[in-house]
Amino acid sequence: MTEHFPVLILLVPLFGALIVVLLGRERPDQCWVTSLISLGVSSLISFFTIIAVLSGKVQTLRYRMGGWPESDGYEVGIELRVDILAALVVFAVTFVGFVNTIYSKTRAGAEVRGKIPFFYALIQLLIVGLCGIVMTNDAFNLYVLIEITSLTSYALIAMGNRRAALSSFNYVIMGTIGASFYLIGVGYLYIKTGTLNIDDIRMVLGQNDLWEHQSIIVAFIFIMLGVWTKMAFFPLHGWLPNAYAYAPSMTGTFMAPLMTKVMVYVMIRVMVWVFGNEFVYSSQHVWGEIVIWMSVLAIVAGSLLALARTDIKKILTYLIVAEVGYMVGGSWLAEGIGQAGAFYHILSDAAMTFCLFIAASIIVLRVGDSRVNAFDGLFRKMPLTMIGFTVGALSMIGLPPTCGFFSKWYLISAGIEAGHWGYACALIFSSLVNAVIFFRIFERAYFGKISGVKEDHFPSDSDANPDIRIKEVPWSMLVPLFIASGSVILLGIMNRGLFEWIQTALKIMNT
Amino acid sequence: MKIFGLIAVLVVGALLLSATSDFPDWRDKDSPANKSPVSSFYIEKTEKLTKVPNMVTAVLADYRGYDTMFETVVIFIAGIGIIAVLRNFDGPNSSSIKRENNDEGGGLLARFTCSLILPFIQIFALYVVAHGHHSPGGGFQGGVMLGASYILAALAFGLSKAKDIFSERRTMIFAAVGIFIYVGWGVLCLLFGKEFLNYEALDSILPGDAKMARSHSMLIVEIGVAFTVTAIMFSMYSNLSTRGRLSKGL
Amino acid sequence: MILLFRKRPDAREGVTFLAAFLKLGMIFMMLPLVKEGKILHFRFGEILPGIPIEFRVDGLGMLFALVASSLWILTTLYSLGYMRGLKEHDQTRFFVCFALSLSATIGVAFAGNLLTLYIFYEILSLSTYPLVTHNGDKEARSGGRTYLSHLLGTSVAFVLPAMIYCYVKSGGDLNFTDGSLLSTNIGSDAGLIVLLAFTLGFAKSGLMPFHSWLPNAMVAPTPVSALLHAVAVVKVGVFCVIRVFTGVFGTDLIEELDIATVISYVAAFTIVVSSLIALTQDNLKRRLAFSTVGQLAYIVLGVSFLTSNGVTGSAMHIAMHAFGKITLFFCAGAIFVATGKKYVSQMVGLGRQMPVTMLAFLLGSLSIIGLPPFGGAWSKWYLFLGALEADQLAMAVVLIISSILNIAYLLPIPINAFFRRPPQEDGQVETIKIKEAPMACVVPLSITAVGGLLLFIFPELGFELVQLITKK
Amino acid sequence: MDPIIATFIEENIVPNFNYWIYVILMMIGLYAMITKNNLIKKLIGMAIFQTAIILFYVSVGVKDTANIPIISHHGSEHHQMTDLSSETDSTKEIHNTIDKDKYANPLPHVLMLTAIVVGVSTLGLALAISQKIYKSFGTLEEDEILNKLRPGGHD
Amino acid sequence: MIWQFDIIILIFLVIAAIISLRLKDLLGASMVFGIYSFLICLLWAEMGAVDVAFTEAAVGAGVSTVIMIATVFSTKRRSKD
Repeated sequence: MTEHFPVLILLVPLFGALIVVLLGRERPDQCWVTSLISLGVSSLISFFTIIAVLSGKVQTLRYRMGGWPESDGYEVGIELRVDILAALVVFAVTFVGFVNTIYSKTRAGAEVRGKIPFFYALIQLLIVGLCGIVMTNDAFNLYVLIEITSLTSYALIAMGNRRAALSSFNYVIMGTIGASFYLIGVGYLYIKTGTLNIDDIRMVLGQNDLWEHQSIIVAFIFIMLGVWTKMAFFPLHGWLPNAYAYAPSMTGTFMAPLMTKVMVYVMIRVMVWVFGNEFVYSSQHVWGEIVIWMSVLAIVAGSLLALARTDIKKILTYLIVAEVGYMVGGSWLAEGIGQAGAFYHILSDAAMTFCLFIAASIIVLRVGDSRVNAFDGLFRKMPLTMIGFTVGALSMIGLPPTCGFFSKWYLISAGIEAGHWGYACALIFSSLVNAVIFFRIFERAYFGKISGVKEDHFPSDSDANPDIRIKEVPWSMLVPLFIASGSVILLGIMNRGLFEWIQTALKIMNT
Repeated sequence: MKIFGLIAVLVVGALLLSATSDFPDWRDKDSPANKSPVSSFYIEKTEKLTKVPNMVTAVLADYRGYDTMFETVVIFIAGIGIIAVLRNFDGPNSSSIKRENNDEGGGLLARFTCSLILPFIQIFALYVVAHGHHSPGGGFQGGVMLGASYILAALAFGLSKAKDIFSERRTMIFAAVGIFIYVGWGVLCLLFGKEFLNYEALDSILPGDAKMARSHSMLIVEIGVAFTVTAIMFSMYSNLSTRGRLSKGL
Repeated sequence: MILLFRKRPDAREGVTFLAAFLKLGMIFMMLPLVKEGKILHFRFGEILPGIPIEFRVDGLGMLFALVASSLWILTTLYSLGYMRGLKEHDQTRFFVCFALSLSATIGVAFAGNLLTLYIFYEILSLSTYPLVTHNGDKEARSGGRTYLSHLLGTSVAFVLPAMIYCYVKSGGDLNFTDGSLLSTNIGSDAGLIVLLAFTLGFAKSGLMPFHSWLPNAMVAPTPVSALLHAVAVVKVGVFCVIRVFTGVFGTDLIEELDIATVISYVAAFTIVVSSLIALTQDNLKRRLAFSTVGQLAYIVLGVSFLTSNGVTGSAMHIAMHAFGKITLFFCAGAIFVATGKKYVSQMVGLGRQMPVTMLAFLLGSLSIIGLPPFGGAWSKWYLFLGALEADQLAMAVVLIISSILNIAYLLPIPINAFFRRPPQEDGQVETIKIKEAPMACVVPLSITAVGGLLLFIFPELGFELVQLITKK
Repeated sequence: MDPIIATFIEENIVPNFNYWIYVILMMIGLYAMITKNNLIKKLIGMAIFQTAIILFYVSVGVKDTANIPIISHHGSEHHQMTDLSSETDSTKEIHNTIDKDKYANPLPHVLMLTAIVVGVSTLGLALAISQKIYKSFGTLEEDEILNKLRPGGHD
Repeated sequence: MIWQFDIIILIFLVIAAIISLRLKDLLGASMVFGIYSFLICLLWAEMGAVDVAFTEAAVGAGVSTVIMIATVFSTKRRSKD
């Protein structure tokens, strides 16, 4: 049974989506239940996949679609490949999807009025696409799945208000450029190697020693450009903030933790699996330094842009841009700890972004104001939500024992090991800026009403005044928030084990 | 902006052109891509292994059937995405399609011609679907033609009449059922103990040996694709041509 | 063991007392073991490769923990009186954060490696933030902002990279050792940078570039500022600096690299300038704050001599200054509670009104100045010795000057209070009567004042503990 | 046409011509996507961009000796390129073993079928989004939309 | 497989693309885009990719043109560039 896990993870939400569409608009509750069940089951399966992969006997699950054997060393069919890294990311994706479905229970009716079945179908297909991206071992199949995720996210974003439609259109343009660049890169690889299976491409590149061919280099550059466009790496980040800020809140909480992180995973996978370290980090290519400096730029710019915003969702989206800078820089630093740290940051960043977005959307929903002064006095008005928010924020700042601290630790130490001080300083700088941002918010939330805020909106706060206008939200929103913040802490506590798994997996790959 | 775009485009083009220099020549039968074991395997083994002369169909529906499944899903996503973006169901005539009397479609001549040619188009579409094993074509092309025939009907007789045949609900059901056929067939292989989409598992329930089973399964899969594509193409048109109101066509 | 107290959520007074006494008792239980010179270890799970959360009780930590926990009890008692007296709001939150910060202090005192130290340091910063901004008005908020921005900013900006640098250089090991954690292969300049990063990064020690949080934190209610400035925060800062000097670098390495002089110059500069500033302050608490800055610089200076006497002096000064300064703050708070006066200029002739307080103030200031028969004398004596031993006469001179300055800015207050009549406003002369602060305020401050005296007479315990580290 | 020129072209131009044209088309499409002001124009550019990539892939799979990738058992009418002498025995051998040079490489075709489908899906969705934009902004010109947005900052 | 055809069609392709992007009339642009798709379909038939040609004829020249024209009709026909 174990060997079928990878495909089952994909199939369950796929069927869920179909069922949801068949259910139709008349039965929204059943749509919710269906998607909840399907995503829950698939996250359960992916959890078992982690166990199976960890439990020694199958280090790497390979699954041949259609059962086509390889013919003289080449895969003719499409192959799924799940090692511990993929298993971890897949579990993160499905789990976030599952928790987020719980969250969307009460909001769906309000935000996407008549379109609940389509919403849930798109959500589940998005999860399918992301899991497929992570697991597939076929370069072109990766493209198809990227397009699936892109189409679902265009639709999901465009379900919002008119600003959302506009930003979704920009996203269509940028996303198509990105995916097509990736496709061009794959084509250049194909024209030189004649195969599409990632391992085989690596093999052929090694055998025929094609490393220094211009077309291979161009292929690498274009794949990188495409992936960066999809992950909103700094100069190409233009589509992200508006798209995530104006989308329906559930969509934001679905995509913000997942999309960019999965794209980072794809980048690391292409760098390590397809081209290999000795090609990527080889000294006669100039790109290493350039990319790291670009990521430094991304970190600084993202932090500063976030600092300049007053809309909480905008702040968070720009922080995502900065975090992408972290991961790109980390994975380009060096083979060992840098890649592993970047990978660990994928998980931790997913957790804390998830936490922050849920908390922010809850607050925006309750207070009805998305600017920062919506937070005034919230520690008294909605303490539970603020606790969750605080955990996420502390992790964003990078204070122990949250996972943000440890990922920063690994990344900075990687930067110091590689002797790349600019990167380390950029990390420090951005965490300082995060501290400023979030403590500004805490101050408002802590001291409540200050000058310049409408009186009616915020009753004068002190514990002498018991009547609190803004109540806590229902459990279906709080539980996901606490799961998210708990996972932030949990990732922080068990970072050592995770890190060792990641490192061993990367070592296996590089040898 | 324009200047910036121009510069970016030029840089990209220069990169690509610089790479074309060490490509193998066009039409070179010994280029790595063409003499690689993969493609030669497709060319030489396909008929032996699947009894399907049209390699494209075989590769599409069998070797890379997993891709094609997701390709169908992409179409599906586009369909429901368009509905999700365009329709607003909380309008006055939310779920039911308003019938308009002035919705006459094309003129008399157009309607006459269409009533003549529509059956042939549809029959040919079905032929394309079914005969994809031996001639160009397959589920996708046939499905598009079938959908196009409905679009033609909508153009000629007015959208509302076409909607009577093919209401939105029915469109969605068709699309979902198409993917159900495809994925379900793969899952059937799973249940028979082989890998997903490994049609050889089904030789016990299909006539002929394992190879014929592959061939038959491809046909079934293509039919599934055709379902989805037909439905989605039509709903795409009917939504886009009416800004999601589904009231009056072009 | 200490973690046990952080778990305690309820912090009403009874529990606070209970916790305080338990903690003190526990530390006393550990005392004899430590006095025999052995080092206790408690390790918890590793959180980073090679780095556990580890507690390590040695002499220095012991001394610090003793001072902190014993003073905590008094502060609690005092704050009871204070809070009651002023009917502050949010007392629960106040005591919770109070207990938290103290536990964090003990955690720092017993931290076994840099990471643990860092974690508890951050916890301390965060948990004292609500205390500083307790009043919640605009002033308090700005004070809190500077407080947090200085402490968090410096610790993240300097300590974290320096720590990671050590982690990378020392091959994944951050445990405090009696020798040196870093090997000498790091160049002198790199070592200097790292050392500076540590010394400035622990901004709680209030060295000159990053001292300004301290006066600004004066907006806090007085028990808090007593806690901050006498016991917890600032002492944690200097304690961390001593740890880094002795535990991470090791005096030998610093001597080899010859990078201590910079630190000592910074410290000396801080001493003089802060004393001069203190002269100009009229708000009593701000004046005390600046004197604190100066006193802390003593400690750093003593360490930077790298001589056993210097270190002894510093370690002793932690205790001595703690007692002295907390007395002064208690007095300031008591005056505020009783009469609502904040400014030095208002305190003329206050001695008749609250003699006990003023007497305590006198004792405290004498102890700070370092005249025998007060505890301060010992520490200053040893510092002085250290300076001579390191034949840095300039530093010795600085010490003397600063002591004179101390006299200049501390003594006038009690003298005026006692020997000058208050300005006569429409014949209220007869209305001057004994009007002390509530008992709960007066008792602790008298105890601490006497404690300053006792520390002069029985300093052996402190010495023994300090010997444990300096004799190596 | 003059045979010398013909051979010259055949040797120097033809081997790369497809790739050049594909790059040119791609640049046209990309330029339109980036700089055009009208959303529909952007989409047309997008379609051209995608077809350019498809052109590249299909050009990869072409062989000068080959024909459509459908195996023929009476293969005579398919091989216009091969001269009659070789054709007879080629048809002979086709029955037992299939000469892979006689058939174009099917893999790129399959990939491009998928790519076309993806392209049309993206196009449809993008058109839907642009219709929604038109519904709420009343125009499809980017600058006008931005002007409309500027006065009322956030909605 | 005759390269002369190939070259000629390719040149026409570029011309069609440029025209369809230059036209101010969106309806005309869509028409020219249909022509473009048809040319490219010819090109693929010529390259031996019959299935791709078939699909392109059905999708590119058929459906995408139709939905594009539908959109043009339901929105604005003139464009500034």
